[in-house]
Amino acid sequence: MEIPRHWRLRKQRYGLVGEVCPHCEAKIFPPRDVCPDCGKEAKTKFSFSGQGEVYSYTTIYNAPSGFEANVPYTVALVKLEEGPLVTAQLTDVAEEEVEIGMPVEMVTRRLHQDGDERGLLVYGYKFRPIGFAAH
Amino acid sequence: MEIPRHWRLRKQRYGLVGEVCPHCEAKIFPPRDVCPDCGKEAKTKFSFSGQGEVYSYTTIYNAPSGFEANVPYTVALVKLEEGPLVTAQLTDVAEEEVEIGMPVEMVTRRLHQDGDERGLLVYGYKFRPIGFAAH
Amino acid sequence: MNNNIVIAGIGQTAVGEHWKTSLRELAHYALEDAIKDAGGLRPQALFVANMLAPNLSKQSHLGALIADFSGFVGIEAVTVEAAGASGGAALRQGYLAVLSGMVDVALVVGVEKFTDVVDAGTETALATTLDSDFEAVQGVTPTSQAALLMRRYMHEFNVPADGLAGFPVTAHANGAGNPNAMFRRAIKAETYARAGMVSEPLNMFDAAPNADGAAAVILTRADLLPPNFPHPLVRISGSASASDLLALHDRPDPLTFPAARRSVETALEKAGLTREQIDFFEYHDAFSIYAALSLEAAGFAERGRGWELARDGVIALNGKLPCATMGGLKARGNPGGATGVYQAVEAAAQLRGGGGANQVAGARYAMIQSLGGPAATAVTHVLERVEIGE
Amino acid sequence: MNNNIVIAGIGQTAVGEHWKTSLRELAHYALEDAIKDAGGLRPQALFVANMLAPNLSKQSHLGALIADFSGFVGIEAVTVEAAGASGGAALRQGYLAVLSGMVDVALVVGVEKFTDVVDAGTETALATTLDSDFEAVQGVTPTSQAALLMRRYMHEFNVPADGLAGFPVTAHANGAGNPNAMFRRAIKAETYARAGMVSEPLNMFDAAPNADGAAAVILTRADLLPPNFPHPLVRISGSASASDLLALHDRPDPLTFPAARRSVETALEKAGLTREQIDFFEYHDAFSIYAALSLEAAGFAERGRGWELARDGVIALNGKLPCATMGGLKARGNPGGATGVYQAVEAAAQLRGGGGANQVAGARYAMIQSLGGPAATAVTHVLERVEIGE
Ligand SMILES: [Zn+2]
Ligand SMILES: [Zn+2]
Repeated sequence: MEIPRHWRLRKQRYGLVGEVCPHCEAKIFPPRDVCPDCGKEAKTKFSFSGQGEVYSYTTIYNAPSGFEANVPYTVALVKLEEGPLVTAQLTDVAEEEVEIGMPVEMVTRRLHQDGDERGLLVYGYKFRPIGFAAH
Repeated sequence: MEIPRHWRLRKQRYGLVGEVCPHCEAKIFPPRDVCPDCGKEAKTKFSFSGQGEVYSYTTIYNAPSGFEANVPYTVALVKLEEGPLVTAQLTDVAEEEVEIGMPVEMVTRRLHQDGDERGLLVYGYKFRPIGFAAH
Repeated sequence: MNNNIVIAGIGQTAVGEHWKTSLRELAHYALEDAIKDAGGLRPQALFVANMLAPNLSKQSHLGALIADFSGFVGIEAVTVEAAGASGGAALRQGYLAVLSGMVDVALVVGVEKFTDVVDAGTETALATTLDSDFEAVQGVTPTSQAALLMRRYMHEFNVPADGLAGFPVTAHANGAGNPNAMFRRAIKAETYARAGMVSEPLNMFDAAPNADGAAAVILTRADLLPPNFPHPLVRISGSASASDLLALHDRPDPLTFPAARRSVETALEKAGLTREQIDFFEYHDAFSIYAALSLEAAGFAERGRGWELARDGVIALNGKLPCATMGGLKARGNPGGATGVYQAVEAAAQLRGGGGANQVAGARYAMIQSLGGPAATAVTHVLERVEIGE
Repeated sequence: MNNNIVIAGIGQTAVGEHWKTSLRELAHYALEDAIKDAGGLRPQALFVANMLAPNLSKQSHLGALIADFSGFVGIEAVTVEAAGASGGAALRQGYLAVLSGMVDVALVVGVEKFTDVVDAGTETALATTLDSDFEAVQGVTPTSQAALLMRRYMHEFNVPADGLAGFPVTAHANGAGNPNAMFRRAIKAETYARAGMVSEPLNMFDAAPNADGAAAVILTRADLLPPNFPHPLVRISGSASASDLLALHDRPDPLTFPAARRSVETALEKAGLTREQIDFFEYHDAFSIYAALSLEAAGFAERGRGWELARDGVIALNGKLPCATMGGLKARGNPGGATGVYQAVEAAAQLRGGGGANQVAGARYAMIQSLGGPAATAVTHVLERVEIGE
């Protein structure tokens, strides 16, 4: 079981907490302590709004273990309004309704089950179309 | 699940089927097609008697997954009467009764469970003291 | 002459589902062939290219395993891993080892064994090559990553629905002439248009099949070979490796492959060649979209126009820049970490004039490129036929 | 001067249970230290030593991951794996790369992250380093393999029950002086005699603790360094790697380590030294019995008598051949594939005169050895303090 790994990442996973570069103001997600834009140290916490739009998307039918129960599920690259792209599942929407440029917002959902039936449930961010009611 | 791997090895696992080198008569187990003694091709099948003696042994308390249910279990290097050493679990004997040089013979038993509860049961050779009744 | 590192022997197994053959056996068959082809040269060092055995076969420590099983007990042996670029990376390690003067004869073996597991195991293992904490945790897989890139590419550059068809059509046409290919039947563009979706818009012909296989090359210095060596020599004229941001979402522009571009530029520079001198290009077409992006990164096409080279027949065997000449990953099959070594074997065969039905006429310079993920790692080699007297 | 490959920078994290720190962060901390120590030299190539991340952290493709996360996007980057010898093997690949002339500055990072999993996951991952088909399938683990060797060794050579106590006692004594060690308290021989069994006759002091850690070295050619370089230089004078039959049961005599012997002989020969000139030896004491067998393989003791060197104080800091001078794997901790890089860092520190409380007086030549399993892989390096004017 992988409790330690998921516990360590809980802040980023639950709240889209990244960093802002104190030197060039780049917004950074996932956090990496080194600014990808200017190469300087960037450890200042920054909470993203969770608003963005779909940069690209697709649907997965052959899933890794832990995700079999979700099949089919739609994943996307979402462009956050603060700049960064993020990889995430889409939720509360059918694939045929998704399109590039569609506005989306972050929600916290169950991502997958770690390991076998006894496994840990891993929660984290997904995105849903703005204006859609949760199921 | 790993059905193909275990299926492929069933002959060696169930019957201690190895090879004899047609050039220098070395007996080879596990089979490897190249004679470790003379370096020539050795593909002639050879069935080992399954008789041998304990070269060394120890007991495992921290097991890999699939073996947790067996803990504690005793493993040994067994010197087969035809020459090769083989790595195997001992069965039908308590660790404190084992000693280096003890005569043993091969039996077929369940080795472990592959993966989770739904997993494949893997059978193969173990060794037990000669003269001991099976439990 | 000390910098004259050559491929002195090549070997491979057919690519496919080798249910009855273990990982160690596959590697052994390929390396046995390569050593025989090299006139029996014995290696002092083994570089194993592998991507997934620790997960798929619960087996790491492949260096010792394969040296042992193949009868080379005692030689130096390590595994080199860089996801799908493992093959190219191991080839480069072998090259550097011989170039260093510390190793006279290096054996590079690429091996991958997919069929040791069934069900979700394959996708689980493949997902380890992504950013585990921020990509794989979302259930993303290499195939869906390629689909994400493909959709965005088609959107940005107004590519028609069957715009990438030329890549698999070319690959399958060439696979027909390769006895070691997994798929040996040509397909038509109409077949592509009707194909089932894997991860929309990526269909079953846009993804190379993961399969079992092993390939091997023997590297040495040309001056160590006997004068009557049995076949033409192929020199490694350029070698370069580069990396990129691992996660797709971290890249400023996901639709470019800067690591591929950089490794091509360096490899050409080391070889003292321009890209126009390259006679054929073995790109890493794990997915059709990667072929398009690789052609653009290498400078063979402008941004957003790589797919036109397939549409227009430029990459066909009789085109200006033949690609995937033995079927590429798509038709020969994609044996993971072994793939880059297959490329070296195939390119060397072509440069020797041993391309059979698929011979690229008069080929002198080949470029081969091995990618890990969407070019998070890119390893490029330039190979050259050595003319007599050189 | 071109063959003058030196360790220009060293870095490490403390070894222990770094629950809050990820694999990529650990690697980053160590390499940041090494680069700073090297006066800011920027690497062109990254060699990552790692044994188990594909299983323990579901993460492969560490080259790109670490280059990316540490701000070296674009550089050449690969993972080198040879089980427990991954660290030594990556050091050697970095050395060969610089020696080849194709890389001016190489960064070698060893990193291992054990605490990403709990329960049986660790043993499952460790078992992949054995012969999966014929050893691991029986439930055998690296620890039980060592116990099998230890029992047979004690039987054949009439070693008393606490005969190997000297190895952990020495290691813990030295760990007390190493601020990065996991265990920093000396132990007594009586403590050893009373210790709980792990796998009889192997007790808890006979097995080094698996733990998290990262270490890094910067390699370059001495002639590329500025004349006012901030600290003494350490040269790699000898480097060698060898393999053995992977499965213990396949070996004609399991109680010898021929790969270790062979790599020591070659490394000494390359360095132009005899074993008597070695001032201290960082052996791979993953288990006490491996320390004994390594001393015998290296020629420091006769067959069956390696344990006497520990009993008699020969391996103590003030002995004739100090070993495990910063605590060894036993007290510093055993961060898997990173271990061989820790050895390089510690030996370089000693040779620079930076051994602190554990300084080996007047040390000029060090031998370090990295083992994969029971020396199925053995990588040995000889390091040398470079005297002014040399
Ligand atoms: Zn910045
Ligand atoms: Zn023979």
